[in-house]
Amino acid sequence: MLRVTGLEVSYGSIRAVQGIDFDVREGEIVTLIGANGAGKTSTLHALSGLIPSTGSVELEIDGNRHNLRGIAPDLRVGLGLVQVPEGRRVFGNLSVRDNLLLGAYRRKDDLTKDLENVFRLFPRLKERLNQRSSTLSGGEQQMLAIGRALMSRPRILLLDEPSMGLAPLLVREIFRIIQAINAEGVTILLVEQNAHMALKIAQRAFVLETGKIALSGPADELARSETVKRAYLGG
Amino acid sequence: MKTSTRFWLLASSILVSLAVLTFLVHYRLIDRYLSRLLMLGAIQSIIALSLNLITGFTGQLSLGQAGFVGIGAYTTAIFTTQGWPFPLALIPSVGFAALAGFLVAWPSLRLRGDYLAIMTLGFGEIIRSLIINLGDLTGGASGFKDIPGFHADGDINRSIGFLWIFLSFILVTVLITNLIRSSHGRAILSVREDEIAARAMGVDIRRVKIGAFALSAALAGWGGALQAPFLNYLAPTSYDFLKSVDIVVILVLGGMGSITGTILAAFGLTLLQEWLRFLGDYRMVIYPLLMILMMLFRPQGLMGGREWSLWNLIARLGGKNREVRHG
Amino acid sequence: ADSYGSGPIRIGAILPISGRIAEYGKQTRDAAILAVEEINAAGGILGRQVELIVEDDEADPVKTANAFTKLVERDKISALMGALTSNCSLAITNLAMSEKIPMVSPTSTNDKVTLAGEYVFRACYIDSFQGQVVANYAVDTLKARRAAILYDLANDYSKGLFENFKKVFEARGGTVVAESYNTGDKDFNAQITSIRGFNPDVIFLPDYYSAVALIAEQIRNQGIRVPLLGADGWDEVAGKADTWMMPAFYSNHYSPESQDPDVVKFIAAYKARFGVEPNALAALGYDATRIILQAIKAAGSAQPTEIQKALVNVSGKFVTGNISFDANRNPIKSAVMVEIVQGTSGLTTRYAGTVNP
Amino acid sequence: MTFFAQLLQQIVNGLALGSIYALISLGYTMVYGIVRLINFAHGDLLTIGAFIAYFCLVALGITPLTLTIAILLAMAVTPLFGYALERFAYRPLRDAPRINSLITAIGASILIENGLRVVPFIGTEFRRFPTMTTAQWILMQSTDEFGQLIKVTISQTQLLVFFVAALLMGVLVLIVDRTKTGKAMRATSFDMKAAALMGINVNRIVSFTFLLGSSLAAAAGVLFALSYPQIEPYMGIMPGLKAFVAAVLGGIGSIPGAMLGGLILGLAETLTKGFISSQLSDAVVFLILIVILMFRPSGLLGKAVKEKV
Amino acid sequence: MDSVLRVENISIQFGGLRAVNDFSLDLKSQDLVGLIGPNGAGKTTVFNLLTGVYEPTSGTILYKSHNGRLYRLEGMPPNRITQLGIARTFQNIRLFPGLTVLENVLVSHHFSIRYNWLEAVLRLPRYWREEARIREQSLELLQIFGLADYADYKANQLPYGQQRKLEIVRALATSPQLLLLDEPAAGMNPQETRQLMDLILFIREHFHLTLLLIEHDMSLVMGICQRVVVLDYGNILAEGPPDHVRNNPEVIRAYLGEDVHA
Ligand SMILES: Nc1ncnc2c1ncn2[C@@H]1O[C@H](COP(=O)(O)OP(=O)(O)OP(=O)(O)O)[C@@H](O)[C@H]1O
Ligand SMILES: Nc1ncnc2c1ncn2[C@@H]1O[C@H](COP(=O)(O)OP(=O)(O)OP(=O)(O)O)[C@@H](O)[C@H]1O
Ligand SMILES: [Mg+2]
Ligand SMILES: [Mg+2]
Repeated sequence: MLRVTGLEVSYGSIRAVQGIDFDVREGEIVTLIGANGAGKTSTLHALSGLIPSTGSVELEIDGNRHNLRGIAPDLRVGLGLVQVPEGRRVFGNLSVRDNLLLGAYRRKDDLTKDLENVFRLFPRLKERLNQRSSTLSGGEQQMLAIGRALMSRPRILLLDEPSMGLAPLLVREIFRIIQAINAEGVTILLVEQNAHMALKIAQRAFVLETGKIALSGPADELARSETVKRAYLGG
Repeated sequence: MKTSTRFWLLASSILVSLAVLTFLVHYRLIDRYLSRLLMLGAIQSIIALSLNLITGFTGQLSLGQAGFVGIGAYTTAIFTTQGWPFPLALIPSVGFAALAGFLVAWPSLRLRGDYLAIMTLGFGEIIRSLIINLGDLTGGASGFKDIPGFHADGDINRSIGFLWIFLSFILVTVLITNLIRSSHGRAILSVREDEIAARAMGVDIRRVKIGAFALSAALAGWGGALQAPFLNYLAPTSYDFLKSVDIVVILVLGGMGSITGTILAAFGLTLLQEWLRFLGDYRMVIYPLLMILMMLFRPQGLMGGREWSLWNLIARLGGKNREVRHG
Repeated sequence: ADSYGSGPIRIGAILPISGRIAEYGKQTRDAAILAVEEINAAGGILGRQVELIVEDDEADPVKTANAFTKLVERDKISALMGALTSNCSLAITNLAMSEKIPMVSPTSTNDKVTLAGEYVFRACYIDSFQGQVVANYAVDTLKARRAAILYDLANDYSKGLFENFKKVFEARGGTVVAESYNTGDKDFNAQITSIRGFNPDVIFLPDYYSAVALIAEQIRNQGIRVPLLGADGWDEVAGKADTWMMPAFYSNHYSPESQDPDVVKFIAAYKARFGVEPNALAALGYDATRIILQAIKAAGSAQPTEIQKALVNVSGKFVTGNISFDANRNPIKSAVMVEIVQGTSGLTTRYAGTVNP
Repeated sequence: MTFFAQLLQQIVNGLALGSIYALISLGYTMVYGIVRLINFAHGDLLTIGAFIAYFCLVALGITPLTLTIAILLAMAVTPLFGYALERFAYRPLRDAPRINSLITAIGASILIENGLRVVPFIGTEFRRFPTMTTAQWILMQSTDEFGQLIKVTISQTQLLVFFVAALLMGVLVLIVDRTKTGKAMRATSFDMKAAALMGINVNRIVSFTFLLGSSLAAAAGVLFALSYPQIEPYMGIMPGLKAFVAAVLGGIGSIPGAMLGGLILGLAETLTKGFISSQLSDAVVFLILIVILMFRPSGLLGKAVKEKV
Repeated sequence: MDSVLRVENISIQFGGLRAVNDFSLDLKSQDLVGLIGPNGAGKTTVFNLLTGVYEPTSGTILYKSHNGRLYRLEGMPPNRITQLGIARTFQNIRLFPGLTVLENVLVSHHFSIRYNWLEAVLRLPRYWREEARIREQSLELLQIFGLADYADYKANQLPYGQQRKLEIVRALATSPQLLLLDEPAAGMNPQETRQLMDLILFIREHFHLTLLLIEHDMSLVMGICQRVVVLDYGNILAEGPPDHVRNNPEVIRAYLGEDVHA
């Protein structure tokens, strides 16, 4: 569904991503793990078109191939490629409802079913519908960020550290929800520090080290690999 | 080399260049038109450096800097007209300006960003309004005339003015450079970067801000004080909002937080405006165009927060540790 | 070897060619160009051509002083025509004294300008004279007892006229109320409302025509119909106003309707050269330049100090009247009062009398 | 004139002046609210709007109908300049420090002012803006003890300005608070990158903001010219500055705040001139501003956003 | 008072929200206490109250400084509190982004610097002595955290995890007696978290620190804290040794969830 070849990202002289290749197949959960500063966020930003990059990114939706070079971020959303950014970044000056509606900004059809779907996944949001989103707790903001992304009916969802800063209870809740979303047919590319959990729910995984892919393979295999255990799972 | 050797080397090389320049000016090897522009550039540098302290380093946008300059200029004008020699008049000039800076700092402590900018703008306008309305003291709208020159007996001996102005310029530059490269300077920078974190690291941001405002105003007042005997005549229009904007423009074109950049831009713009004068009405079309193009193609200003390489050399000579910024 | 002895005689002009009042500067400059061209066409003076070097001061005193230094140091001028505004002139009067370069300001009316010393002259009459002319006209001809004044406190021209009008009007037993505003203000309703409460017989508006047109309209809009009075800054106001302006009177340097042959000739030449009617500023610029030229001729030298000596004795008939200098180097000359009247196409002015000093 | 009548008249004057400030600061504050840019050139867009209407009215003659056409034309054409400004001067600087955009804005402002002065058919000379002889409505009338007639009046133009300002404020609030584009505008103002991730075309939203803001500036320009019928390339400077002050007073970014700030500024200025001192009116006005900011550091209606640590 | 810090019944109200309610806490010298609880429970707010960012609506905060003097901290400005020996890190990193890593640390020495601005401008001997001293101390700290090689980098050029460490270094440079860490392990992977745990234990020994830390990573909290306080809706839900808290049904319900592995 998503094929990335030779992707490179630089900030001035810093080469954050140094030519990586990977792919994500339809219906999968694929996780991208790696240490701080390995270039995970940079990769996702490049996929969304938020930062300039070189290399090729191809998106295949319903048998149609799209080369994403030069396509603006908002149009990528239109194609079904949606990101839940690191640090939630909800629109703090808007209510929960408005945040959700903005998620569906490009859509012109009826939204009631999508809203219901979001509320089914996150009943808490329904209770807070008119609250200014800056006053939500961290976990609620994370739910809102995911819910907002779902409103655009993504075909492939990029999640950047969705469990960061969340209470253990919520962490498990979030991973459960990711699986539920995936079960409904949304392909998932998950960036996580919580490698335990990520490897548990993913089918395949890539390990990023200083801008390069160091390891890749089925998630359960990687979870058993000694190198991964030592470097990322803490022994 | 020992630190002290380096220091003396630096100090003496600056003094020698100053002496050579003064010699050239005195014997008119640099003609009076050029020397006048150099003096104007030096005064502008002092004023722009004062703004750099509060805006570039402390991060508080001031749109009223011309007001402080005006205080310094008029105070010197008043006192020297009363017979005080210039160096003595400098004291109340800098003092009053500092006091005004202190007064602005107080209400400004609670304000941020654009609100602060508008507050300083308001203060500048109040000062200008006072200058116009203090009729007999300031000459009001028709300006303050017949201000004694640098030389007591009225002899327009330009090298004395030149010496005063360039000595002041060097002093102010050294003052700001040394201040910024000290713990006090880092405290100032930390306020610019993040006030909450600065407080959490034990920095008394109220003191830092008030101090920076007062010092910035004092230096602006110093620049103004030099204008009075140099120009011999002061008009209130030289201290209005547009003049404050001019100073901001110098700062940004030079590169916020860069001392050499500020100086370069101050001299550069002074000369440029003079050279562009023949363009008449088109000058005011070309000048802003240059300004915009500069921002578009070199948004970080001439120096972009860095210092000129020779300056690094000097800094290395002058201080035993390198504080060369990366970036 | 002196730099004044050979080649063309260089005269400097410092005028606002750009900035807020560029219009004034350009008209004055054009008139000076005309005067120089005329004399060069007639073979120059002392057998030498005259070169006019114009510098733009942007109406900024600091730039004026820069320009002056450049003209003296680099161009070695013999005399200066300028500056235009009093602020700019005041910025260079002491320089003119120390450099010993004679300057003739065409239009700086502030009394203080020529006090700097023997090198500073002007072609226009001064604020105190003009304030007196208008005040006397108000008392004598309009029989006014109560006068309101609305002036620009940030403009020394306006302030000077206000003070002198007030002094004379009160000395002659009248009552005065004054309100002020700042340069560039557009809304005067607050002040006019206050003035309305005072019930004046006349309102004196000492400012340039652009402000005057705005103020006058707001005065009339508040239903005040008393005569409006002004000074030479009103020149050209007729073209910018409508019948509501009337009744209105102002003092001026000359009246374009004058049948004096010098005036007629000047107007024709200026129109032929620049395609527009000259205004009072142009007339003064022309006169200031010709005063300098006459002095050079009389001095028989392009030496600034010689020219200064000759300037003191200049006397003759110019476009803006007979001019000779008093002890303070201010011209002794008459003012005209004009009235704004309805003409064939829009408003025009009518000669309403001459006032002699 | 009795003191009371005088006071009433000054209040009317103040509100009339204030509604002009309000009108101008609406566009100012909206652009600021969305893009966080003090658009110094706003006052100059006002000038452009006034000139467009001027040429239109000179060609057509002034009647209520042509005046409406002129306003609409100015509101339609001026945004092109606003768009160009955004597209070529501000957009490339979006990621640069804010002071850079500020300098560019100042540059753009100087450029427009002086650019217009060298355009042959505009030039430096001021022109009289066509006006209609509008009726004065008498609000109050009586005679004082000396038999003098006392009138408190308001002109049609003054009323027109007031209502247009109120109307535009309403429309603006509706657009920003109620429409989807309005929501996108607010989202963009909060976090541009996140807005792009929602599929919002950020460039289009910012452009729209500028189009709307310039359109408002144009409307304000025409009404300003109608009230003070004299136009020249520098005419926008002072009202621009005052409107900026008004916007800050009301809480910059707040649309009702701009309205309130404008009215307060107009009243303060007029009452100071009328009753305290016209010499010190600027000083007094700025003193009021400073005092208000000391007690309400984010302006009267601005939200005091306390940073959560 | 033999405690370093004694918090008695502090509360704070934001509009209608009582973010912290009747919170009490007692810290003895060199305690290492964890503060946990659901998102929005009020943990960070407690830090903000202790460090003077907010003033409590009611309650008292007593603190004993190095020299044994007692202070009441309510309403004291943050910089004073830091000077008395309480330092903190921020949940959302708040470094001085445009300053170098070294400069970030040097700022923390500002309040203890022994030269005035005039001496700095004139570069008198005391300036040189003091600068050398604080530079040396700062580099030493950076060394401990493996950041010495980055000393000349701008702070915002560091990767996230390093920035978190720099936050700790910067706080340590104020020579605190009590250190408050707000989610130090956020954004770190399990391996990095383990290293961080060792570091925390090391600095506690080395600098004789009393530590209070907020963390959602249970491996860290349960691994190194002697005592854990659980907050929920601004109230203390439970308090005690890790094992005790971990098995508290209330805590499981509100915070940990079932099947916790840590
Ligand atoms: N705006 C930027 N300017 C300069 N360098 C940057 C910028 N953003 C990221 N970097 C650098 O690029 C590298 C990769 O950063 P990135 O944010 O992609 O890492 P990450 O894998 O997401 O890390 P983390 O787990 O900490 O989120 C890091 O070295 C970082 O310092
Ligand atoms: N300045 C403030 N204004 C209004 N509400 C605030 C403010 N600061 C905190 N709150 C609210 O107080 C509550 C507690 O917030 P706090 O940041 O202390 O939570 P926390 O326990 O640290 O949560 P997390 O684990 O998500 O960081 C939250 O509901 C928050 O929205
Ligand atoms: Mg990341
Ligand atoms: Mg927290």
